[in-house]
Amino acid sequence: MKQYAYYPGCSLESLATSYNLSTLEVAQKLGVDLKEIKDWNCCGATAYFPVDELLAHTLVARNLALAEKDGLSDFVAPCSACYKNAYFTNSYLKKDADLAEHINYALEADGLHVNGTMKIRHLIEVFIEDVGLDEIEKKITHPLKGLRVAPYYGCQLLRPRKDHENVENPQFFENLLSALGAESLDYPSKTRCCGGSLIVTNRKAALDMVQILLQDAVNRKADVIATTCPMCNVNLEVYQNQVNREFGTQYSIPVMYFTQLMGVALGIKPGKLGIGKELVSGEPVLAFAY
Amino acid sequence: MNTKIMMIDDDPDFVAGIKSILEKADYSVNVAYNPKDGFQALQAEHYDLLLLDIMMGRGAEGVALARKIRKDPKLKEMPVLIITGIREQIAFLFPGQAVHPHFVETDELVEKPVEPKFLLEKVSALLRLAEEKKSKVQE
Amino acid sequence: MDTELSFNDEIANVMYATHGNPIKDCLQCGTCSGTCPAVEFMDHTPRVIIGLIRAGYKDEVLASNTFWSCASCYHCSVRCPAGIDIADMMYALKRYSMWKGQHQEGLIGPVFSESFVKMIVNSGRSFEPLLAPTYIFKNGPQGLVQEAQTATGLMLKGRMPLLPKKIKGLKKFQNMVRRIIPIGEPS
Amino acid sequence: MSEKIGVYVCHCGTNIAGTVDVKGVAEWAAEHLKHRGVVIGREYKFMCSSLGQELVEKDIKELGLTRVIVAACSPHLHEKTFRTACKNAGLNPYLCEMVSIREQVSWVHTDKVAATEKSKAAISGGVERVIHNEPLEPIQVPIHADTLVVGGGIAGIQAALEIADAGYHVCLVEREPSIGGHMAQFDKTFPTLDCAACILTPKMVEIGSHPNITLLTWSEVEKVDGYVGNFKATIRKKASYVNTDTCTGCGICWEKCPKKVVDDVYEAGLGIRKAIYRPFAQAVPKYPVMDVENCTYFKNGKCKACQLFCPTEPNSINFEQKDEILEIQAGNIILATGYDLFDAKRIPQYGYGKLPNVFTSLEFERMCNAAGPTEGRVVLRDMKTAPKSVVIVHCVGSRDENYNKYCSSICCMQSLKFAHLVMERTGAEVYNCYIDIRTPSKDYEEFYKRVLEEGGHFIRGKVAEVTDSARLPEEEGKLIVQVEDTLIGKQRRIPVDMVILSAGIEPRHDAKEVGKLFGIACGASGWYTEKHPKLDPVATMTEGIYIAGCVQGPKDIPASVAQGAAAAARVLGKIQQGVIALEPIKASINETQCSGCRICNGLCPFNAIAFIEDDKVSSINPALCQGCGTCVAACPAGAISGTGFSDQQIIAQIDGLLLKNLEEPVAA
Repeated sequence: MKQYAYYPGCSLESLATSYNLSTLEVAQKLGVDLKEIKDWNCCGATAYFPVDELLAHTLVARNLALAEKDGLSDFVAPCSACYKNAYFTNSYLKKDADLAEHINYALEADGLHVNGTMKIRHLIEVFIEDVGLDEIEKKITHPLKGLRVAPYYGCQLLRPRKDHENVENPQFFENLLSALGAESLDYPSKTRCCGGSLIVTNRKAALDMVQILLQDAVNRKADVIATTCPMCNVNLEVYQNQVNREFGTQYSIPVMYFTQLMGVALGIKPGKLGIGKELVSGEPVLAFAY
Repeated sequence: MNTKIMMIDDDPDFVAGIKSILEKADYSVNVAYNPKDGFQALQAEHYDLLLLDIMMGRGAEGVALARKIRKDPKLKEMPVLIITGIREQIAFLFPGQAVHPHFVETDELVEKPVEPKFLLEKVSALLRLAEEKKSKVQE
Repeated sequence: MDTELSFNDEIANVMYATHGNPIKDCLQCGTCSGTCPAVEFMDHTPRVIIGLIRAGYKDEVLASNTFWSCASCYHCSVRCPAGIDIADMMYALKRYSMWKGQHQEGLIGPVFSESFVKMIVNSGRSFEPLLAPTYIFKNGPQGLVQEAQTATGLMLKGRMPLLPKKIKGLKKFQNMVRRIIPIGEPS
Repeated sequence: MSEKIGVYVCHCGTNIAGTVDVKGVAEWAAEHLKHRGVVIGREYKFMCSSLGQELVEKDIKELGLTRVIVAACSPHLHEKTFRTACKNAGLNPYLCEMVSIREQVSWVHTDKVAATEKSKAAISGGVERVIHNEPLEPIQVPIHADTLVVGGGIAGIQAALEIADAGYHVCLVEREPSIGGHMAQFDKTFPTLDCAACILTPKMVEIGSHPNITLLTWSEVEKVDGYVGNFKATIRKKASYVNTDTCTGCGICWEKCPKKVVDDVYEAGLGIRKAIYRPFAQAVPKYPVMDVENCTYFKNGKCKACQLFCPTEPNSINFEQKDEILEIQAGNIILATGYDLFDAKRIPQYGYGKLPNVFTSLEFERMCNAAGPTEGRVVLRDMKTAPKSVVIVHCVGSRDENYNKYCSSICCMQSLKFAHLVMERTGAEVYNCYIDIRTPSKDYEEFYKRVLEEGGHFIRGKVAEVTDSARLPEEEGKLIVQVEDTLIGKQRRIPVDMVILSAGIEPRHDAKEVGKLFGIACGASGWYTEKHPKLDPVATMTEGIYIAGCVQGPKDIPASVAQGAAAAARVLGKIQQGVIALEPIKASINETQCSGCRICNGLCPFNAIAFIEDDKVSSINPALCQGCGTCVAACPAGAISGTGFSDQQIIAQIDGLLLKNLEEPVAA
């Protein structure tokens, strides 16, 4: 069984605990060995760069160095922002020898060294590419028949990479949902930003962006929005009532991590997947599986 | 004597001020506004002294550049004077604490703003020191 | 090398390491603005910001909320027909404005960035419950009520730990930070 | 030293003299290279002028010069000028060499002193080289009077007709079942709005019936051998399964054919054809071809409806027909293989292929065509509803680092034409979303004005995306075009019924391979490289191969026609000469040194080297060799040498450049 260096990221310890729970459950079920990186630090999300990009890269590099120390080859992040940061720091380390040298000088103070040799993966990539849809399909016990899912990719899972499989119209999430037996909707705003990084600094803008995503999902008669990132999930779910207050709307649409949907389809008990921790109940989704 | 000073600093207003002070004192001053151009200039020509800013480009790049200079066999003897506004810029990270020269292996570190007289004293002191060091090596 | 430095060059210098100066290639086509999900909340569109930079309107740019409204979604960057990484430019502008200590009154962005980074340097982790007060502080009682309701809801669901986490090797971690940002007592 | 060398240094106005001390250089050469045979060093304002040339001629006659060095621009421009001057004065032209002190010195340096020194070194190198030059005689080859034209679009048609009308035979090869190219798909042409078919079909008919033209449609060139004046092309005439000797083109076969196929080529996917088909009514030739991949008989072994109903005697349908391989001789070749349309699906945010009412420009052209799938009605994908509002998106795939960097040059005018046609036929509101409107040709700006006067809306901004995600009631059921109107600084969401993507044009997908077949190269954007972008736009670096129309770069119909005619004029000029003098700069193999390793055979870009089995050595055909030197450098045995570029010459030139020749030689 291949072992992966698992970097949960700060959100998965608080607001997104259910993402962490469901990730670990599903990984175990699918034979993916996620080994949490010891004593990892925050990767900085989007807030470091305005201060000091060198520091931002250094903080990310520390996590990479910790993972490298474990002798593992794949660095897995469930959070799109963490994933994007790791992906770019890792590639800059390879491209920019001066940067790598300076960061290693800093890491030395922590007894670490980074080479930039890790392969940076998003959790969803590991499930789709390494486990494979056929394998997942084989293990499904509770197909999500008739469940209309809006697959929400968000931004940093896809961008700013340009080499990624079709940045503007990716299909892998849809394919995964189909494998779970769900009906994946043509969700027009699937790669549109949810405003996650603005929720603290520009609440009005963020709520506006969330409202558009919710409305699109409602227009497509979605039963649930599926996400691949804790930021997106929190934004779409926790702030739904604030959106309703702001826009006079009555949205009440469940938002779930793709791992939670996978877990349900794989027959894992909802409680183990953190279902029940939502502010907008995910209960209706379960009806499709059971 | 035509002493050549290189200045690497991204703030054009600050550069203009310092440059005119130094030029009035008969130094010849060249400027680069980012570390990359600065390092290239240092390699292309000999300079007697470097005035270096810390916060440039992506962040505290002056630190990285100072370290790079100290490792370069051709440049390592060149006196480096850091002039930085880092405390103003990001000191909130460690409030009340000093910019510590321990972290930047240079000859001298002064914080912006700099008094013209103080600057000229520092510059000539560093140049003198470098001269003495050189003659010692030759002996 | 020694000539007057334009504002355009200054910004190019802040972002030189990654991309050189692609701002000069801008066609002013507006793809970035048309793509931007937060554009309604910006006082200048991203395209206009690039135009202002090129025309040397430093004060207008620094007084703008545009780059503080950028959500870093990189949609403009991947679509720009001139190959400009606009989102990255927005980061550079944030940096520039932070370092100059010059930005529009009342913005939360700069304060948030400060407290966020400070928190990480002090603990190694970010802690969402601590982030909220920054917002409340800036938005007054109404924000407090909304936030409190949400926070209580989350707390009841076990999604709001009361104590912030700290990494174990914090001391060494901070020494690492000091090698990048040379402030504070040496170890 | 027995040679008498004259050195002439050109000012080229201030082009050279602005950076190089021309007088100083000329004097230096006369003084410091005297011992190498330089007897005179002159400077002159414009060496290429008649007076400049006369200077050289006079010195050859009066001073008895045996070698000439002209230090001026690049030999690419004026080598011929000065070699002719030498010839006029009785000196073998190959004893004259040019030294480039403009392109390689004055234009690329700013330091006057250093540039002057570099000029001296360059001239010194030239002098050492020219000492070793040998008198050469050009090779004369006869020119075959036939011409091969590849591609039957408007450029190829024009070229073929010009040559055929002048009385020479042309073989026109076309890949598709009919000639006509993209122009045959259009309804109206800008800016005059005349009917494309009305002006094109007479030319097509002429091609079909011209006594001097052999038309090979449904055919492709597979191989080209030979050289200017004497090409031999191998052409595959694909089986059409129709005997054209007996077929009358009556059309009963495709009427009876039960298999319907979506026509992706001619109808841009909007219309249906049969498995046996003629692409359009005015097709030339009139005979149908069989689409084997879709034919029921070829797939299942049953049907043969076409054969059953064919009224001719004997029956014209022949299921046993095979591809034919033809070989034709030609003195010159014109490539006019056209362009591909940019695939709008590559920009997913514009929704083509996903949102039904997003159309490509070619689809819209077909829709406008009276003979097209909607008989000229502008309608939505349901094929009945007329749109009330339309956005035309400019620069789709053009002027974009992510796709093609260049301007496709036709899309602005094409979009204006669309705007006019939409308004004329539906009365709909039309919005043009553009980055810049470019109308730089006769009567084009006037057409832009006309569309403005007709009420067309213009929004300066590149469209960010097209969605069907409605936010407001008036957006329900519409396509929403998101764009910044940059002139008024407003974000706009324009709800419309129809979006037309003005897709750019691209080099043919196989342009590179085809270019290789003919020995010509593609530039960075994939278009074929012309010999000179301004002064020789239809010739290529390979003698005898010409290009016309969009193969050379994006252009509209008038420009394509002009190029077709220009290429024909160049070919006719060559034919009229009867013989052609080939440059004697050639490589040759010393058979005694050749080990027969054959490394050189595959490397030669002109297929000039063959292996002689009997002797077990390689041999170079001097008529094919272009003197590029690739084989000379590659030969591990050093058995190949190039006239004009011998090792001895090059080593001497390097010594000269390094100024090793300045010392007086020790007297023997």
